Amino acid sequence: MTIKIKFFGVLAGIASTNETSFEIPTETNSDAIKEHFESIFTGFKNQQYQLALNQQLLNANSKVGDGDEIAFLPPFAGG
Amino acid sequence: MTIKIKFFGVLAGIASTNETSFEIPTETNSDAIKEHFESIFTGFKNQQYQLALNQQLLNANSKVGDGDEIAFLPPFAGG
Amino acid sequence: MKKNKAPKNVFIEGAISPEKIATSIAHHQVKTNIGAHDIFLGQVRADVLDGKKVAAIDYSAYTEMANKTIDDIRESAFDKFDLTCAHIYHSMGKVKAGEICLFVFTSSAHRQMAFDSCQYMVEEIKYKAPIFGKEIFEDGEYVWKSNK
Amino acid sequence: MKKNKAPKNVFIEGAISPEKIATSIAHHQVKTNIGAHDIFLGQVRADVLDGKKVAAIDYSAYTEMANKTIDDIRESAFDKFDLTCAHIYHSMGKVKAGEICLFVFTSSAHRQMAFDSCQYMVEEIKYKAPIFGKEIFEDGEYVWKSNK
Repeated sequence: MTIKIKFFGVLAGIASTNETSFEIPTETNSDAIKEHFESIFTGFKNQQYQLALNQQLLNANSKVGDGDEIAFLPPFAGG
Repeated sequence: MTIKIKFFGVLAGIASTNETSFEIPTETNSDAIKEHFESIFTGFKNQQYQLALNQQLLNANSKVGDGDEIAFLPPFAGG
Repeated sequence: MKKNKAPKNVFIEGAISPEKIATSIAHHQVKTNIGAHDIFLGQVRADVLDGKKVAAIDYSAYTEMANKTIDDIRESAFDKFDLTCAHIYHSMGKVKAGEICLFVFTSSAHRQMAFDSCQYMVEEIKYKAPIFGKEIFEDGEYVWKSNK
Repeated sequence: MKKNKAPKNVFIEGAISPEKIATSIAHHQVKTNIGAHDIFLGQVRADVLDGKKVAAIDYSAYTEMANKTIDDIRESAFDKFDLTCAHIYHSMGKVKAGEICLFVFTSSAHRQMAFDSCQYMVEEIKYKAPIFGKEIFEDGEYVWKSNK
Protein backbone atom coordinates (compact mmCIF):
# COMPACT_ATOMS: atom_id res chain seq x y z
CA MET A 1 0.00 0.00 0.00
CA THR A 2 1.24 3.45 -0.88
CA ILE A 3 0.37 6.63 0.96
CA LYS A 4 1.24 10.01 -0.49
CA ILE A 5 2.81 12.39 2.03
CA LYS A 6 3.06 16.19 1.64
CA PHE A 7 5.01 18.67 3.76
CA PHE A 8 4.47 22.43 3.79
CA GLY A 9 6.12 25.58 5.06
CA VAL A 10 8.61 25.15 7.88
CA LEU A 11 8.02 21.35 7.83
CA ALA A 12 9.01 21.08 4.16
CA GLY A 13 12.21 22.89 5.15
CA ILE A 14 12.94 20.45 7.98
CA ALA A 15 12.17 17.43 5.79
CA SER A 16 14.08 18.96 2.86
CA THR A 17 11.26 17.84 0.58
CA ASN A 18 7.68 18.78 -0.31
CA GLU A 19 6.48 15.30 -1.04
CA THR A 20 7.27 11.65 -0.47
CA SER A 21 5.47 8.34 -0.51
CA PHE A 22 5.13 5.93 2.35
CA GLU A 23 4.90 2.18 1.75
CA ILE A 24 3.13 0.05 4.34
CA PRO A 25 2.05 -3.61 4.38
CA THR A 26 -1.47 -3.06 5.80
CA GLU A 27 -3.91 -0.28 6.61
CA THR A 28 -2.52 2.15 9.17
CA ASN A 29 -3.69 5.31 10.96
CA SER A 30 -2.76 8.97 11.06
CA ASP A 31 -1.18 8.83 14.52
CA ALA A 32 1.20 6.09 13.35
CA ILE A 33 2.19 8.12 10.31
CA LYS A 34 2.78 11.17 12.47
CA GLU A 35 5.00 9.18 14.85
CA HIS A 36 6.90 7.66 11.96
CA PHE A 37 7.80 11.03 10.44
CA GLU A 38 8.53 12.62 13.82
CA SER A 39 11.09 9.83 14.37
CA ILE A 40 12.71 10.52 10.97
CA PHE A 41 12.49 14.33 11.10
CA THR A 42 13.02 14.99 14.79
CA GLY A 43 12.61 18.76 14.27
CA PHE A 44 8.88 18.18 13.64
CA LYS A 45 8.38 17.70 17.43
CA ASN A 46 9.23 21.36 18.09
CA GLN A 47 6.69 22.58 15.55
CA GLN A 48 2.97 23.20 15.79
CA TYR A 49 1.19 21.44 12.96
CA GLN A 50 -2.00 19.69 11.90
CA LEU A 51 -2.58 16.76 9.59
CA ALA A 52 -4.98 16.70 6.67
CA LEU A 53 -6.23 13.42 5.18
CA ASN A 54 -7.27 13.78 1.55
CA GLN A 55 -7.49 17.56 1.97
CA GLN A 56 -9.63 17.45 5.12
CA LEU A 57 -8.17 18.55 8.46
CA LEU A 58 -8.05 15.73 11.01
CA ASN A 59 -9.41 16.26 14.51
CA ALA A 60 -8.72 12.70 15.71
CA ASN A 61 -6.75 9.61 14.79
CA SER A 62 -8.11 8.23 11.50
CA LYS A 63 -7.67 5.11 9.37
CA VAL A 64 -5.40 5.59 6.37
CA GLY A 65 -5.31 3.25 3.41
CA ASP A 66 -3.96 2.75 -0.09
CA GLY A 67 -3.90 5.88 -2.24
CA ASP A 68 -4.67 8.27 0.60
CA GLU A 69 -2.88 11.58 0.88
CA ILE A 70 -1.62 12.87 4.23
CA ALA A 71 -0.42 16.48 4.51
CA PHE A 72 1.63 17.98 7.35
CA LEU A 73 0.41 21.57 7.76
CA PRO A 74 2.11 24.22 9.91
CA PRO A 75 0.11 27.30 11.09
CA PHE A 76 -1.73 29.11 8.33
CA ALA A 77 -0.63 32.59 7.29
CA GLY A 78 -2.95 33.55 4.43
CA GLY A 79 -3.83 37.19 3.82
CA MET B 1 -31.12 92.61 8.17
CA THR B 2 -30.56 90.07 5.45
CA ILE B 3 -30.81 86.34 5.84
CA LYS B 4 -29.59 84.02 3.11
CA ILE B 5 -32.01 81.18 2.29
CA LYS B 6 -31.12 77.98 0.43
CA PHE B 7 -33.44 75.29 -0.92
CA PHE B 8 -32.38 71.79 -1.94
CA GLY B 9 -33.76 68.77 -3.76
CA VAL B 10 -37.54 68.56 -4.01
CA LEU B 11 -37.87 71.88 -2.12
CA ALA B 12 -35.77 73.75 -4.68
CA GLY B 13 -38.15 72.36 -7.30
CA ILE B 14 -41.22 73.56 -5.43
CA ALA B 15 -39.67 77.00 -4.81
CA SER B 16 -38.33 77.14 -8.39
CA THR B 17 -35.05 78.49 -6.99
CA ASN B 18 -31.99 77.29 -5.09
CA GLU B 19 -31.36 80.48 -3.21
CA THR B 20 -33.02 83.67 -2.09
CA SER B 21 -32.51 86.34 0.53
CA PHE B 22 -34.95 87.36 3.21
CA GLU B 23 -35.09 90.90 4.52
CA ILE B 24 -36.40 91.48 8.05
CA PRO B 25 -36.49 94.56 10.31
CA THR B 26 -35.29 92.85 13.51
CA GLU B 27 -33.83 89.55 14.71
CA THR B 28 -36.15 86.63 14.03
CA ASN B 29 -36.16 82.86 14.64
CA SER B 30 -36.09 79.70 12.54
CA ASP B 31 -39.73 78.79 13.20
CA ALA B 32 -40.85 82.17 11.85
CA ILE B 33 -38.74 81.71 8.74
CA LYS B 34 -40.15 78.23 8.22
CA GLU B 35 -43.74 79.53 8.55
CA HIS B 36 -43.01 82.37 6.19
CA PHE B 37 -41.76 80.11 3.40
CA GLU B 38 -44.46 77.49 4.00
CA SER B 39 -47.00 80.29 3.41
CA ILE B 40 -45.29 81.30 0.15
CA PHE B 41 -44.51 77.78 -1.11
CA THR B 42 -47.51 75.84 0.15
CA GLY B 43 -46.13 72.58 -1.25
CA PHE B 44 -43.45 72.62 1.50
CA LYS B 45 -46.09 71.48 4.00
CA ASN B 46 -46.41 68.10 2.28
CA GLN B 47 -42.67 67.50 2.43
CA GLN B 48 -40.42 66.11 5.12
CA TYR B 49 -37.52 68.47 5.70
CA GLN B 50 -35.08 69.84 8.25
CA LEU B 51 -33.55 73.28 8.63
CA ALA B 52 -29.86 74.01 8.97
CA LEU B 53 -28.58 77.30 10.42
CA ASN B 54 -25.11 78.18 9.19
CA GLN B 55 -24.57 74.57 8.11
CA GLN B 56 -25.66 73.03 11.42
CA LEU B 57 -28.88 71.02 11.61
CA LEU B 58 -31.44 72.60 13.94
CA ASN B 59 -33.18 70.50 16.59
CA ALA B 60 -35.20 73.36 18.05
CA ASN B 61 -36.32 76.89 17.27
CA SER B 62 -33.25 79.16 17.14
CA LYS B 63 -32.51 82.87 16.90
CA VAL B 64 -31.53 84.06 13.44
CA GLY B 65 -29.80 87.36 12.73
CA ASP B 66 -28.07 89.41 10.07
CA GLY B 67 -25.86 87.44 7.70
CA ASP B 68 -27.08 84.02 8.85
CA GLU B 69 -27.75 81.27 6.34
CA ILE B 70 -30.83 79.06 6.61
CA ALA B 71 -31.08 75.93 4.46
CA PHE B 72 -34.20 73.86 3.78
CA LEU B 73 -33.05 70.23 3.55
CA PRO B 74 -35.21 67.35 2.33
CA PRO B 75 -34.28 63.73 3.27
CA PHE B 76 -30.67 62.80 2.55
CA ALA B 77 -29.87 60.30 -0.19
CA GLY B 78 -26.07 60.09 -0.27
CA GLY B 79 -24.38 56.88 -1.36
CA MET C 1 -9.48 66.72 17.39
CA LYS C 2 -9.81 70.29 16.04
CA LYS C 3 -8.58 71.36 12.68
CA ASN C 4 -8.17 74.78 11.19
CA LYS C 5 -7.85 73.99 7.52
CA ALA C 6 -10.85 74.05 5.21
CA PRO C 7 -12.52 70.68 4.61
CA LYS C 8 -11.43 68.77 1.54
CA ASN C 9 -13.90 68.64 -1.36
CA VAL C 10 -15.25 65.08 -1.56
CA PHE C 11 -17.36 65.65 -4.67
CA ILE C 12 -16.48 64.35 -8.11
CA GLU C 13 -18.47 65.30 -11.20
CA GLY C 14 -20.28 62.21 -12.50
CA ALA C 15 -19.44 58.56 -11.79
CA ILE C 16 -16.34 57.45 -9.87
CA SER C 17 -14.20 55.43 -12.26
CA PRO C 18 -12.55 52.07 -11.44
CA GLU C 19 -9.29 53.72 -12.58
CA LYS C 20 -9.59 56.36 -9.86
CA ILE C 21 -9.99 53.57 -7.30
CA ALA C 22 -6.93 51.76 -8.69
CA THR C 23 -4.86 54.96 -8.52
CA SER C 24 -5.94 55.52 -4.95
CA ILE C 25 -4.95 51.94 -4.00
CA ALA C 26 -1.59 52.31 -5.76
CA HIS C 27 -0.83 55.50 -3.78
CA HIS C 28 -0.95 53.46 -0.57
CA GLN C 29 1.80 51.05 -1.56
CA VAL C 30 4.47 53.34 -0.12
CA LYS C 31 2.78 53.15 3.29
CA THR C 32 4.30 49.89 4.46
CA ASN C 33 2.77 50.10 7.94
CA ILE C 34 -0.62 49.33 6.36
CA GLY C 35 -1.72 45.69 6.57
CA ALA C 36 -5.40 45.99 5.61
CA HIS C 37 -7.59 48.15 3.42
CA ASP C 38 -11.37 48.16 3.26
CA ILE C 39 -13.11 49.79 0.35
CA PHE C 40 -16.84 50.43 0.17
CA LEU C 41 -18.39 51.30 -3.17
CA GLY C 42 -21.94 52.47 -3.62
CA GLN C 43 -23.31 51.59 -7.06
CA VAL C 44 -26.50 52.98 -8.61
CA ARG C 45 -29.15 50.24 -8.83
CA ALA C 46 -31.62 49.97 -11.71
CA ASP C 47 -34.48 49.61 -9.24
CA VAL C 48 -37.96 49.19 -10.64
CA LEU C 49 -40.56 51.53 -9.06
CA ASP C 50 -44.16 51.23 -10.19
CA GLY C 51 -43.02 49.32 -13.26
CA LYS C 52 -40.46 51.92 -14.30
CA LYS C 53 -36.72 51.29 -14.26
CA VAL C 54 -34.19 53.71 -12.75
CA ALA C 55 -31.68 54.74 -15.43
CA ALA C 56 -29.57 57.13 -13.34
CA ILE C 57 -29.40 59.17 -10.15
CA ASP C 58 -28.78 62.89 -10.40
CA TYR C 59 -26.96 63.98 -7.22
CA SER C 60 -26.97 67.46 -5.75
CA ALA C 61 -25.76 68.61 -2.34
CA TYR C 62 -25.50 71.46 0.10
CA THR C 63 -21.85 71.32 -0.85
CA GLU C 64 -20.19 73.39 1.89
CA MET C 65 -22.18 71.68 4.65
CA ALA C 66 -21.70 68.22 3.13
CA ASN C 67 -17.93 68.68 2.88
CA LYS C 68 -17.80 69.95 6.47
CA THR C 69 -20.00 67.10 7.74
CA ILE C 70 -17.94 64.47 5.92
CA ASP C 71 -14.71 66.04 7.16
CA ASP C 72 -16.07 65.80 10.73
CA ILE C 73 -17.06 62.15 10.14
CA ARG C 74 -13.54 61.41 8.89
CA GLU C 75 -11.95 63.14 11.89
CA SER C 76 -14.21 61.25 14.28
CA ALA C 77 -13.18 57.97 12.60
CA PHE C 78 -9.52 58.81 13.30
CA ASP C 79 -10.48 59.44 16.94
CA LYS C 80 -12.45 56.21 17.28
CA PHE C 81 -10.27 53.80 15.29
CA ASP C 82 -6.56 53.16 14.87
CA LEU C 83 -6.38 54.27 11.25
CA THR C 84 -3.52 55.01 8.89
CA CYS C 85 -5.60 56.58 6.10
CA ALA C 86 -9.22 57.36 5.26
CA HIS C 87 -10.57 58.74 2.00
CA ILE C 88 -14.10 59.57 0.89
CA TYR C 89 -15.41 60.55 -2.54
CA HIS C 90 -19.02 61.10 -3.62
CA SER C 91 -20.47 61.80 -7.04
CA MET C 92 -22.16 65.03 -8.01
CA GLY C 93 -24.53 65.24 -10.98
CA LYS C 94 -25.66 62.29 -13.04
CA VAL C 95 -24.51 58.71 -12.36
CA LYS C 96 -25.97 55.94 -14.50
CA ALA C 97 -27.22 52.59 -13.17
CA GLY C 98 -24.21 50.30 -12.70
CA GLU C 99 -21.83 53.20 -12.09
CA ILE C 100 -20.19 54.06 -8.79
CA CYS C 101 -21.36 57.06 -6.73
CA LEU C 102 -19.63 56.56 -3.36
CA PHE C 103 -16.06 55.46 -2.58
CA VAL C 104 -14.99 55.08 1.05
CA PHE C 105 -11.46 53.77 1.63
CA THR C 106 -9.92 52.97 5.01
CA SER C 107 -6.46 51.61 5.81
CA SER C 108 -5.00 50.31 9.03
CA ALA C 109 -2.27 48.01 10.33
CA HIS C 110 -4.91 45.35 11.08
CA ARG C 111 -8.13 44.29 9.42
CA GLN C 112 -10.67 44.86 12.19
CA MET C 113 -9.97 48.60 12.33
CA ALA C 114 -10.18 48.91 8.54
CA PHE C 115 -13.53 47.07 8.45
CA ASP C 116 -15.10 48.84 11.44
CA SER C 117 -14.07 52.34 10.42
CA CYS C 118 -15.23 51.89 6.83
CA GLN C 119 -18.66 50.72 7.96
CA TYR C 120 -18.86 53.53 10.52
CA MET C 121 -18.09 56.21 7.93
CA VAL C 122 -20.52 54.82 5.32
CA GLU C 123 -23.38 54.82 7.85
CA GLU C 124 -22.54 58.32 9.05
CA ILE C 125 -22.32 59.70 5.50
CA LYS C 126 -25.67 58.17 4.55
CA TYR C 127 -27.45 59.66 7.56
CA LYS C 128 -25.69 62.98 8.13
CA ALA C 129 -24.41 64.39 4.82
CA PRO C 130 -26.85 66.75 3.05
CA ILE C 131 -26.72 65.00 -0.32
CA PHE C 132 -29.85 64.65 -2.46
CA GLY C 133 -30.62 62.24 -5.26
CA LYS C 134 -33.15 62.29 -8.06
CA GLU C 135 -33.86 58.80 -9.39
CA ILE C 136 -34.38 59.31 -13.11
CA PHE C 137 -36.40 56.70 -14.96
CA GLU C 138 -35.81 55.51 -18.49
CA ASP C 139 -38.76 57.66 -19.66
CA GLY C 140 -37.20 60.82 -18.16
CA GLU C 141 -39.54 61.11 -15.17
CA TYR C 142 -38.06 61.10 -11.69
CA VAL C 143 -38.60 60.63 -7.96
CA TRP C 144 -36.53 61.99 -5.08
CA LYS C 145 -34.63 59.28 -3.25
CA SER C 146 -34.44 59.07 0.54
CA ASN C 147 -32.10 57.11 2.82
CA LYS C 148 -34.59 57.10 5.70
CA MET D 1 -25.44 24.14 -1.70
CA LYS D 2 -23.54 21.35 -3.45
CA LYS D 3 -21.51 21.89 -6.54
CA ASN D 4 -19.97 19.43 -8.92
CA LYS D 5 -17.52 21.61 -10.79
CA ALA D 6 -13.88 21.86 -9.73
CA PRO D 7 -13.03 24.79 -7.46
CA LYS D 8 -11.73 27.92 -9.13
CA ASN D 9 -8.02 28.68 -8.73
CA VAL D 10 -7.73 31.69 -6.41
CA PHE D 11 -3.94 31.98 -6.65
CA ILE D 12 -2.13 34.67 -8.59
CA GLU D 13 1.64 34.63 -9.05
CA GLY D 14 3.15 37.57 -7.14
CA ALA D 15 1.39 40.72 -5.99
CA ILE D 16 -2.22 41.58 -6.91
CA SER D 17 -2.13 44.77 -8.98
CA PRO D 18 -4.43 47.78 -8.50
CA GLU D 19 -5.28 47.38 -12.21
CA LYS D 20 -6.63 43.89 -11.60
CA ILE D 21 -8.87 45.32 -8.88
CA ALA D 22 -10.06 48.10 -11.21
CA THR D 23 -10.85 45.55 -13.94
CA SER D 24 -12.79 43.43 -11.48
CA ILE D 25 -14.82 46.47 -10.33
CA ALA D 26 -15.50 47.49 -13.96
CA HIS D 27 -16.85 44.00 -14.75
CA HIS D 28 -19.60 44.55 -12.19
CA GLN D 29 -21.05 47.64 -13.84
CA VAL D 30 -23.34 45.54 -16.02
CA LYS D 31 -24.92 44.05 -12.89
CA THR D 32 -27.39 46.82 -12.18
CA ASN D 33 -29.03 44.95 -9.29
CA ILE D 34 -25.88 45.61 -7.22
CA GLY D 35 -26.07 48.58 -4.86
CA ALA D 36 -23.01 47.98 -2.68
CA HIS D 37 -19.54 46.47 -2.99
CA ASP D 38 -17.10 45.77 -0.22
CA ILE D 39 -13.47 45.11 -1.05
CA PHE D 40 -10.91 43.87 1.46
CA LEU D 41 -7.24 44.10 0.54
CA GLY D 42 -4.45 42.52 2.55
CA GLN D 43 -1.18 44.40 2.13
CA VAL D 44 2.25 43.13 3.20
CA ARG D 45 3.52 45.16 6.16
CA ALA D 46 7.18 46.04 6.65
CA ASP D 47 7.03 44.83 10.26
CA VAL D 48 10.17 45.08 12.35
CA LEU D 49 11.02 41.86 14.22
CA ASP D 50 14.06 41.87 16.50
CA GLY D 51 15.31 45.00 14.78
CA LYS D 52 15.01 43.58 11.27
CA LYS D 53 12.54 44.86 8.69
CA VAL D 54 10.30 42.58 6.62
CA ALA D 55 10.99 43.19 2.91
CA ALA D 56 8.55 40.62 1.46
CA ILE D 57 6.41 37.59 2.18
CA ASP D 58 6.94 34.46 0.13
CA TYR D 59 3.62 32.60 -0.02
CA SER D 60 3.18 28.89 -0.60
CA ALA D 61 0.08 26.76 -0.21
CA TYR D 62 -1.39 23.29 -0.25
CA THR D 63 -2.96 24.51 -3.47
CA GLU D 64 -5.67 21.90 -4.11
CA MET D 65 -6.88 21.96 -0.50
CA ALA D 66 -6.67 25.77 -0.30
CA ASN D 67 -8.74 26.18 -3.48
CA LYS D 68 -11.30 23.67 -2.20
CA THR D 69 -11.44 25.30 1.25
CA ILE D 70 -11.85 28.79 -0.23
CA ASP D 71 -14.49 27.52 -2.66
CA ASP D 72 -16.40 26.07 0.33
CA ILE D 73 -16.05 29.40 2.19
CA ARG D 74 -17.42 31.25 -0.83
CA GLU D 75 -20.35 28.82 -1.18
CA SER D 76 -21.14 29.15 2.53
CA ALA D 77 -21.13 32.96 2.16
CA PHE D 78 -23.78 32.64 -0.58
CA ASP D 79 -25.82 30.46 1.79
CA LYS D 80 -25.49 32.85 4.74
CA PHE D 81 -25.80 36.22 2.98
CA ASP D 82 -27.92 37.69 0.21
CA LEU D 83 -25.05 38.14 -2.24
CA THR D 84 -24.89 38.96 -5.93
CA CYS D 85 -21.17 38.23 -6.41
CA ALA D 86 -18.14 37.14 -4.41
CA HIS D 87 -14.55 36.92 -5.63
CA ILE D 88 -11.37 35.91 -3.85
CA TYR D 89 -7.75 36.12 -5.02
CA HIS D 90 -4.58 35.33 -3.06
CA SER D 91 -0.96 35.76 -4.01
CA MET D 92 1.45 32.90 -4.49
CA GLY D 93 5.21 33.40 -4.30
CA LYS D 94 6.91 36.64 -3.37
CA VAL D 95 4.98 39.82 -2.49
CA LYS D 96 6.98 42.88 -1.42
CA ALA D 97 6.09 45.11 1.54
CA GLY D 98 3.42 47.59 0.40
CA GLU D 99 2.03 45.20 -2.23
CA ILE D 100 -1.32 43.45 -2.09
CA CYS D 101 -1.56 39.72 -1.30
CA LEU D 102 -5.29 39.20 -0.67
CA PHE D 103 -8.31 40.58 -2.54
CA VAL D 104 -11.81 39.72 -1.32
CA PHE D 105 -14.69 41.34 -3.19
CA THR D 106 -18.38 41.05 -2.28
CA SER D 107 -21.40 42.64 -3.97
CA SER D 108 -25.01 42.83 -2.89
CA ALA D 109 -28.13 44.92 -3.39
CA HIS D 110 -27.58 46.50 0.04
CA ARG D 111 -24.54 47.49 2.04
CA GLN D 112 -24.95 45.40 5.19
CA MET D 113 -24.76 42.12 3.27
CA ALA D 114 -21.69 43.27 1.34
CA PHE D 115 -19.90 44.30 4.55
CA ASP D 116 -20.84 41.24 6.60
CA SER D 117 -20.03 38.69 3.92
CA CYS D 118 -16.66 40.29 3.11
CA GLN D 119 -15.62 40.22 6.74
CA TYR D 120 -16.88 36.65 7.14
CA MET D 121 -14.89 35.41 4.15
CA VAL D 122 -11.68 37.20 5.19
CA GLU D 123 -11.82 35.64 8.67
CA GLU D 124 -12.58 32.19 7.29
CA ILE D 125 -9.75 32.37 4.73
CA LYS D 126 -7.24 33.47 7.39
CA TYR D 127 -8.15 30.61 9.72
CA LYS D 128 -9.03 27.75 7.37
CA ALA D 129 -7.04 28.03 4.15
CA PRO D 130 -3.71 26.12 4.14
CA ILE D 131 -1.57 29.03 2.97
CA PHE D 132 1.91 29.57 4.37
CA GLY D 133 4.07 32.69 4.45
CA LYS D 134 7.76 33.23 4.91
CA GLU D 135 8.53 36.75 6.12
CA ILE D 136 11.78 37.63 4.38
CA PHE D 137 13.93 40.33 5.98
CA GLU D 138 16.02 42.89 4.15
CA ASP D 139 19.14 40.83 4.94
CA GLY D 140 17.67 37.72 3.30
CA GLU D 141 16.92 35.82 6.52
CA TYR D 142 13.34 34.75 7.21
CA VAL D 143 10.75 33.61 9.74
CA TRP D 144 7.55 31.68 9.14
CA LYS D 145 4.43 33.78 9.70
CA SER D 146 1.41 32.51 11.61
CA ASN D 147 -2.16 33.85 11.79
CA LYS D 148 -2.82 32.28 15.19
